[in-house]
Amino acid sequence: MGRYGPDAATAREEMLKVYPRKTQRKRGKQMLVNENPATPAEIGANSRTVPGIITQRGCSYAGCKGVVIGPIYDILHITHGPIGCGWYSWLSRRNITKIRADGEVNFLQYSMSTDMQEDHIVFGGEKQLAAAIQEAYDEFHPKAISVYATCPVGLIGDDIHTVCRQMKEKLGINIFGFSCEGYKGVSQSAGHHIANNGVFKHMIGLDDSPVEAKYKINILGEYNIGGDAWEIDRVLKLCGIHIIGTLSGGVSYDEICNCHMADLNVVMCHRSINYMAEMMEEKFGIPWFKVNFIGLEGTKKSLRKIAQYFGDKELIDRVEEVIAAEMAEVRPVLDDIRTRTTGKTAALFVGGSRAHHYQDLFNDMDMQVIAAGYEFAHRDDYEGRDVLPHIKIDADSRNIEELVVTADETRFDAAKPEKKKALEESGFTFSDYEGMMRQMAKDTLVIDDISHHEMEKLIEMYHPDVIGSGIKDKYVIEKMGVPCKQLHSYDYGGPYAGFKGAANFYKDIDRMTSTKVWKLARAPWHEGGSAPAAEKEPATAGA
Amino acid sequence: MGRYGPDAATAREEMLKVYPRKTQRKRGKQMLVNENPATPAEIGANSRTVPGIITQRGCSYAGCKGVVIGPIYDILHITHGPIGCGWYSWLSRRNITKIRADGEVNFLQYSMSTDMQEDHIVFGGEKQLAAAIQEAYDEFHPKAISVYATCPVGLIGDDIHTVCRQMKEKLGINIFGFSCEGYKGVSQSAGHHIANNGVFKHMIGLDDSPVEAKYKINILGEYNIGGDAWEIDRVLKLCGIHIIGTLSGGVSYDEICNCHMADLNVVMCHRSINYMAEMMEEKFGIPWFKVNFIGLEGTKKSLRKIAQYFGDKELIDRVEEVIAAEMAEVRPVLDDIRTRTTGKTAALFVGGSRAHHYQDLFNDMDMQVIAAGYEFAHRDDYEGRDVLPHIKIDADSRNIEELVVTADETRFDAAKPEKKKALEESGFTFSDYEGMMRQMAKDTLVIDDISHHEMEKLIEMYHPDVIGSGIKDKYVIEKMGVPCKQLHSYDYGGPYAGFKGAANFYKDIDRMTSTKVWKLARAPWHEGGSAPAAEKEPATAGA
Amino acid sequence: MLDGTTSEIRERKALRINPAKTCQPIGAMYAALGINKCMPHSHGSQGCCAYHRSQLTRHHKDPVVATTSSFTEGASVFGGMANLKTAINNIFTIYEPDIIAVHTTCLSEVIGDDIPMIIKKSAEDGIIPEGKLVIHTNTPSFAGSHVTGFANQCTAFVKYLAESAGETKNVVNIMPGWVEPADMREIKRIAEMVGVEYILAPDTSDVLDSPHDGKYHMYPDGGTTIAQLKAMGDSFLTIALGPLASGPAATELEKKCKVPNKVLELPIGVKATDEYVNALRLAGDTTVPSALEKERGRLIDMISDMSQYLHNLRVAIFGDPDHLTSMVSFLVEMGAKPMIVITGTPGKKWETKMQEICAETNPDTQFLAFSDIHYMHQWIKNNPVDLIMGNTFGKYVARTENLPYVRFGFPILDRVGHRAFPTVGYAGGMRIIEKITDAVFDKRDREDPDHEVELVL
Amino acid sequence: MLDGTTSEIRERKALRINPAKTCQPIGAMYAALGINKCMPHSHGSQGCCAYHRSQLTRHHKDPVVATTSSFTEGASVFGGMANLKTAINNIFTIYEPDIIAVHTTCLSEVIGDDIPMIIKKSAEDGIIPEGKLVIHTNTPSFAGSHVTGFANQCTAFVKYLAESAGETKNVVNIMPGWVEPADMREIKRIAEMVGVEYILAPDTSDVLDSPHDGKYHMYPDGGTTIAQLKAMGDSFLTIALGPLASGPAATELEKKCKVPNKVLELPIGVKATDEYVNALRLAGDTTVPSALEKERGRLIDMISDMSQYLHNLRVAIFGDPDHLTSMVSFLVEMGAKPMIVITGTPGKKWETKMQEICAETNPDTQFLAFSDIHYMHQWIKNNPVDLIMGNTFGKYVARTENLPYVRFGFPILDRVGHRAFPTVGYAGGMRIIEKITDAVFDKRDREDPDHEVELVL
Repeated sequence: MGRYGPDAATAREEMLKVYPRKTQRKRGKQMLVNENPATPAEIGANSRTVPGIITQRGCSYAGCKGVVIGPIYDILHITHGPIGCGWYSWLSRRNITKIRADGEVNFLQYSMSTDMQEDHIVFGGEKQLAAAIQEAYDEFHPKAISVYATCPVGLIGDDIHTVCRQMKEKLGINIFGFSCEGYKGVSQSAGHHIANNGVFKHMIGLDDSPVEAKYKINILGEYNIGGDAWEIDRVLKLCGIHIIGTLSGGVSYDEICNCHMADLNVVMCHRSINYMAEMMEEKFGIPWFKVNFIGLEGTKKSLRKIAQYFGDKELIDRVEEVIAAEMAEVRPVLDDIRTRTTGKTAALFVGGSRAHHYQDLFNDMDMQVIAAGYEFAHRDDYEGRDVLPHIKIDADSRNIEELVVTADETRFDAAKPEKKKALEESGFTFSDYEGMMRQMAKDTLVIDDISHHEMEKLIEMYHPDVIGSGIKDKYVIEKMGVPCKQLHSYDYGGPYAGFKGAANFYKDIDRMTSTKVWKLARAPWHEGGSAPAAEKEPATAGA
Repeated sequence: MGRYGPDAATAREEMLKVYPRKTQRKRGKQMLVNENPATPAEIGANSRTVPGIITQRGCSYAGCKGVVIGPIYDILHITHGPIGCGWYSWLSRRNITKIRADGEVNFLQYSMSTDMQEDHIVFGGEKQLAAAIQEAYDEFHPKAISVYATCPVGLIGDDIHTVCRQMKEKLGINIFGFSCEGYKGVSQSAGHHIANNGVFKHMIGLDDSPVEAKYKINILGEYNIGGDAWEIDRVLKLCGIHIIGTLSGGVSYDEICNCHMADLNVVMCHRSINYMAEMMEEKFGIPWFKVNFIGLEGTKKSLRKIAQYFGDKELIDRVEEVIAAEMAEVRPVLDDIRTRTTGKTAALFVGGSRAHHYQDLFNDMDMQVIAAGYEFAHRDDYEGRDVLPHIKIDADSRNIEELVVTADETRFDAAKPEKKKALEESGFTFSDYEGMMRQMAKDTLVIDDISHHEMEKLIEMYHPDVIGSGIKDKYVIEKMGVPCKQLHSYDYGGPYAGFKGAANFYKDIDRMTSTKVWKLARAPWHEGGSAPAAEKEPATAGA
Repeated sequence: MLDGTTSEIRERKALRINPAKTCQPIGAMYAALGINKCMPHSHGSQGCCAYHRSQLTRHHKDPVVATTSSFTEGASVFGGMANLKTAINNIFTIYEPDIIAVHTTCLSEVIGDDIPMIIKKSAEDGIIPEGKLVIHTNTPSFAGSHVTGFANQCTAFVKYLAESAGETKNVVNIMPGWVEPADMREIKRIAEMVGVEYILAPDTSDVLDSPHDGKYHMYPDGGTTIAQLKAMGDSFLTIALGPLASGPAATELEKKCKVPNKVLELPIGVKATDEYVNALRLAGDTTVPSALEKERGRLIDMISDMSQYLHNLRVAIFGDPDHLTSMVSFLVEMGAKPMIVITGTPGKKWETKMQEICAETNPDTQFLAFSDIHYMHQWIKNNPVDLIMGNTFGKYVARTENLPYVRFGFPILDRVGHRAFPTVGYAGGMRIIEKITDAVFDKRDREDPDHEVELVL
Repeated sequence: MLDGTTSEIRERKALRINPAKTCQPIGAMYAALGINKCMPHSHGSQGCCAYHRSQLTRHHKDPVVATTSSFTEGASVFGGMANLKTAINNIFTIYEPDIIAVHTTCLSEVIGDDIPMIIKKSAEDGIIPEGKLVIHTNTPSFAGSHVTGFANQCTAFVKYLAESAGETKNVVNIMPGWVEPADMREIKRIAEMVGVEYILAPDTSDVLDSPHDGKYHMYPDGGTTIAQLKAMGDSFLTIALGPLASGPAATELEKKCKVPNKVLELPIGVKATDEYVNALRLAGDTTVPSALEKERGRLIDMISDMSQYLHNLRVAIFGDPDHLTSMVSFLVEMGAKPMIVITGTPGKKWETKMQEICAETNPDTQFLAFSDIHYMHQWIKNNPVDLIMGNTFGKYVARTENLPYVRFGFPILDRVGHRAFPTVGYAGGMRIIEKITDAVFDKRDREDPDHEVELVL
């Protein structure tokens, strides 16, 4: 027995037990006991979900339109396909945003689609798509239109890119498409990659207008769920650091087109956007490093690292002042809440970086993360980027385009790699990510793409005080009397990033782990002994 | 059989049949067949309701506080008594009002009371009242406070008038009381009289500021239910006639104090306010006549009479222009609706003047009023003011103070009676009211203080297309499938006065008499024949 | 709106401003309407009866018949005997009820009319027909509140009618307290589900929410029958819901007919409903059926699903003591924060009980009996809340302060749902959660900046 | 909010903006969840299944389990047989349902997977355990809408399972259409009140509004059993509620097992509920009990009491065809004015039927199938309305135009009441009246000038 339940290896066996042999073998590779955190074992991440397994995973379209491009509020987004995909991705991911100026339109409030009918499937949908683009232009006059292919589009062979190019020429606005059919790859992750490619090809570098600011950065992989990006922006502004573009939360099309003017890219969600960081470095020379604004320690460390990157004493001092001021506010909140949360347990199964970052917040609260895993991450997100050279590209990943990027002849800034090199020599790290497993405690469970069955077993065995997961699991978990914090939508709370966000998170977890609502579940007539007639009717209890 | 049901005499007998002998005799006097409208028979109005009869009537407090004084929005009203009376008169009469200036308080939104407890009953409530006045003053600093006695106050002998006088001296604002205990008189009517006396003694004539207007009148007996007073004001304004005070709908304390500066009083609700018209004429010389702004004919006639009173050609012409313009708007509405309402029937049992005035609106719509009666009127309201000298004062009326009013030495305007005399000589009538019965058709039913039983019988026998009544009858009537228009509250509609009000009324009655909702009452399985199983279960139909 | 109300709170000892109660007789009238073929009779000036009927009608949007002694000044001086006797004669002759339930008013109380004597005299004089009944209760308007009047009328039913025939029957008396007709129906439905034979008294369901069938029934097919009222003396248990409204009648029945009783809080919210269900279960020596357990489970599920929105939701609430006790307990169960709780009805004991309910989670909650809405309003101006709950009159405060409002209690004059749907029971709990979340989210959907409007909750 | 929406209406032939429908498979999933111990299976890319589960979960706030064939590019090229077979094996082994209900997606439809063949192959290969079942339906996303998918799944139950054992039983099949679990419960309650023995299929009550009892039940104690589905072939009548959602299954059952059917509109509002009740009564050769008649009478009473406020209330409404048919009829019954009625589901016949419903009172009403919310919004900008009704997405229009909003239909993601309380039946009618009047009066209480705020309605 472990401290909070059975030891991890036993628990793993118990979870795997029910599976058919092949499934057992497959799932076995995706479920590890974190025996040696310093040297993580190899995990079978980014592999196909076994058919018939109840998974949290979505599709490539969801990753591309839903996660990466969808949040850009002033692009008019058209889903090319039957109605469902456009419908489901309508406002359902909580990318909050504010328009930049009166008169602008926030297209995230709209769902636009070609609503393909049977005859389009039979005769092709290109004309329908061209007409839809025209109608969208006539109706809204957007500055850019983005088109997303759904499953049948690829199969029937519609060439969305040609249609986009033709309409772009005709209408004189930026129009581009994404071949993010749902069957591409093994999860949303394929869609992220496709999206990164498209953003890089069709937006990055379009606007060379100079940005007047001393310290200019981009935040990559921050989607402004619950206003996280705004909290990060608030803190950075206090420090005197200017964000050009947040890719892609609460961001505008123009900001993305201009964001190659930054001095530095910092990466929040490594999984969804490391491609972009790499490509921008190759093309423009902008160095990147991983940051984490989730949790107090991560936030402090990230701020300091950015300051060190710029190296100005003034900035370094300012960052320390900001940290001190913010900590003075959040510390009493944490100190109070920690008296109730210390020793409680959590498990996290979600996304491609949150299952890692949120462990910091639980650590702040002195809670133990007993198990964690991603929904759609790759090995490097578990084991760290040093594993990258060793990852074998399988069939499902191979068909996602890898852009070949070279240095921009006129705009590559050679000073940046030089500065990077100098800093690296002084021990500063770039292009780094240590992965989740290194941070997790020894002998905790690491489970990639957790299945419904495994989740049920986990709760039965460990009954954690809280689980971070998504909407499809939430009520399963809560029926079992365990509160579930949705880490995709934050349960419509947040922000959880930065300092104020951390305080929000502590409060939410405190509420959830202190709630008495579960105690109401049992009626008094089922309480042992005191209600004599209760014994007659055990059958109704679980009815 | 009459045209719309049994002949009136038979119906009257049928209604009376069930009563015990004494009750039959009493009610018999209050129920007449209008055999000779030109010379109305004597009706037993303003007599006690027989105990045990379900009546519409309320009490003296309701007539005084609820009807006449209560609507003055900037007087702070305190009910002296147990909590109920203050509670029930809180916003329940629909006296709508607008404050005159920012910063003023509309006290009608408040219910204030001494909330008498047992020890006040035992030891007297005067100290409580004085303290309440002080607290009200401290809390709100009103310009005037009015106190209303409830039943126990009179019995235990609290001298509210002395308390008011003392507090008036102490606080330096106008404070006065009304001995309107609920048991005074036989209905609300006693309260109207008491209120008239109080308004006359404590407000009228307090402010001699000149009013800059060519034609200055007061509207007496108009309570602005549903905005009636505002519609009347709108029309008069168009004509160039200025209203100083509307007693007492939507009126301010200051306006009442100043309203003796008028050239003329016109009276809407004769019953509730004829005392005031008489007393103002005696004291200030202001002549009065009866008007009626309910119904197109009444409104036109009233406007013309006012113009004729002033006698200026310009005004007379302006009135005709206004009438023409307003009629052009309302006539098409009426013409359309009359195609559906012609020949339909109505009955009206309500108030002290509405049962009369609203007949005009039904006449406009070509509907037949088959029966009508007041809730609390006197003989003159039925038979006309010519009957006044013949009314015997009974014990219940005798105990209501009759103020002895003499001409004001300095402010009596002798020119007015002279003008009145001259006009009278040219056939113009003043101080007139012909009463309800003269206007009603021959052989219709006239029922004073109609009882629940009589109403039920009436509906059974005549099933009118609509009944005008009050909240206590409304759902009784409607359960029988007859729509009921509340003529106290207008069912929260209105205005119904003037031209636009008439159109509102037509539309409401059209809706009510055309509704298909009653047809839903019978389930299809009770429809004759078509539903074979229905016959098995007649018992459930009326369940 | 309410522009005279400032945040400066002055102590008031004499002036009631915007009361949170009315007087006793209306409660007696409401209770009497819950008896089959009963005519409530107001012994006093006819204005009382008119006011009570008007308010009950506006609340229920259904016919409310009651008679009055129509006092004039003469009766006030010489006593109301003649009026009452005339009334009794008229009522039985014209309206033919089986029973007349006379209640007093402040007027007849101050005069000191001896109603039992008048009833006796009426019987002797033969104006009470064979087999018909006249009963009475004292409901002085200057003591207690409308709830007291309800309790007094209920007690009078017991005093006059309950009998022990000697043989205890396998029947439970249920006294519902002053709740809506829809609540009474729900209280019966639950008792039927648990499988207990019961007498509910009074019972205004089907009387004050009578169906529209194209006819008028002065005495609708509803209400506790006189036979049932009599039989209550032979029941083996009384479950009295609402200590203030039902407690006295239960005590009287125990005194008179030795029927033991359980006085419970009104079954609003999880625990209070549990107690009612459990009491029924124990009484019937039966089991709680699965269908009812599932209703319960759906309520728990809804509370748990909504708990993030209910958590620490600051509520100002006013109403009647029994209602408040259970509703405040329910608010605590769901994680909300009752900030101020006001009743107009006097009651020191109630204040103490409320302190206990909130002691653990909300020790700072303000509880005041014999207070008023004006005080609550001023308090809110000094202490922010997220939601107000109370009867229709509270909507003016909500409007003034631009706060979400949930109607609850008596009277509700400006909405229709309270007629149709119960607040008691597990279903009632779900209704309350719906009402609260709707009110809070309607405001958010309207007022939040664009970027805070949520598609999902 | 929706700042790009102008009043200028341009004809659109290719671009759907803010749809009033979604695609077929979610309907099949919802229907399959109404079968006891059934695992819905989405044969396609796993994103479909994720989206459907997410939306159903957000609507019901309850666990929604379903499996997927998790297509990758390989399966899209080579066909989904291997995936489906693996899935079937895994599902029966791990999750142990009694039946798997496979529905297709646009992906597997375009590929042209032959599901019956794959099922047959699976059976032959022994991966379908003894006594367990796999059935299928085709739900191409590019035809019809989510309602079509529901209807197709229901039809598949009949095709695969209904049997005539030869002896007709005194049982009525009731097909509820796509309504809420609470509606299904109400449809059953009414059938029980009328005293008819019935099989309801599908039945999501107790499945998607499962009680919280501290445990997780993958297959809650609810849903139509396979035995019941089989027995439907021996019933003497099918009452199919909702022509679009239930009609095809009823027709199939008639074809297959000679069970005659009555296809009725969804029992929303007075007349549609009457028709349902009457059909039950005639079927059962029984009488409508007094308790149900009283419910009906209370609804009529409420309509009559509120008719002045409902009269000519101008309503814009969007949703699903069956829902709209009954709701619009109900609006007409209550005297309101449906101004524009929009569904995303294609259906010319439906448009014609709607014209007939409104012909007498509202001949100018706009009816459009295969339209969208954006069109409705633009239309409203040109034609004032007093109220909007529709699913959660309509709230953005209501906010933009500052109009009262009543949530109705699917999905409702941002409120909780639809989980607990039915819209069907007489009680449902009262709920709708309450919702409408609350919405209208909440706005008035908030926005009217002081002097127009009413204490009473």
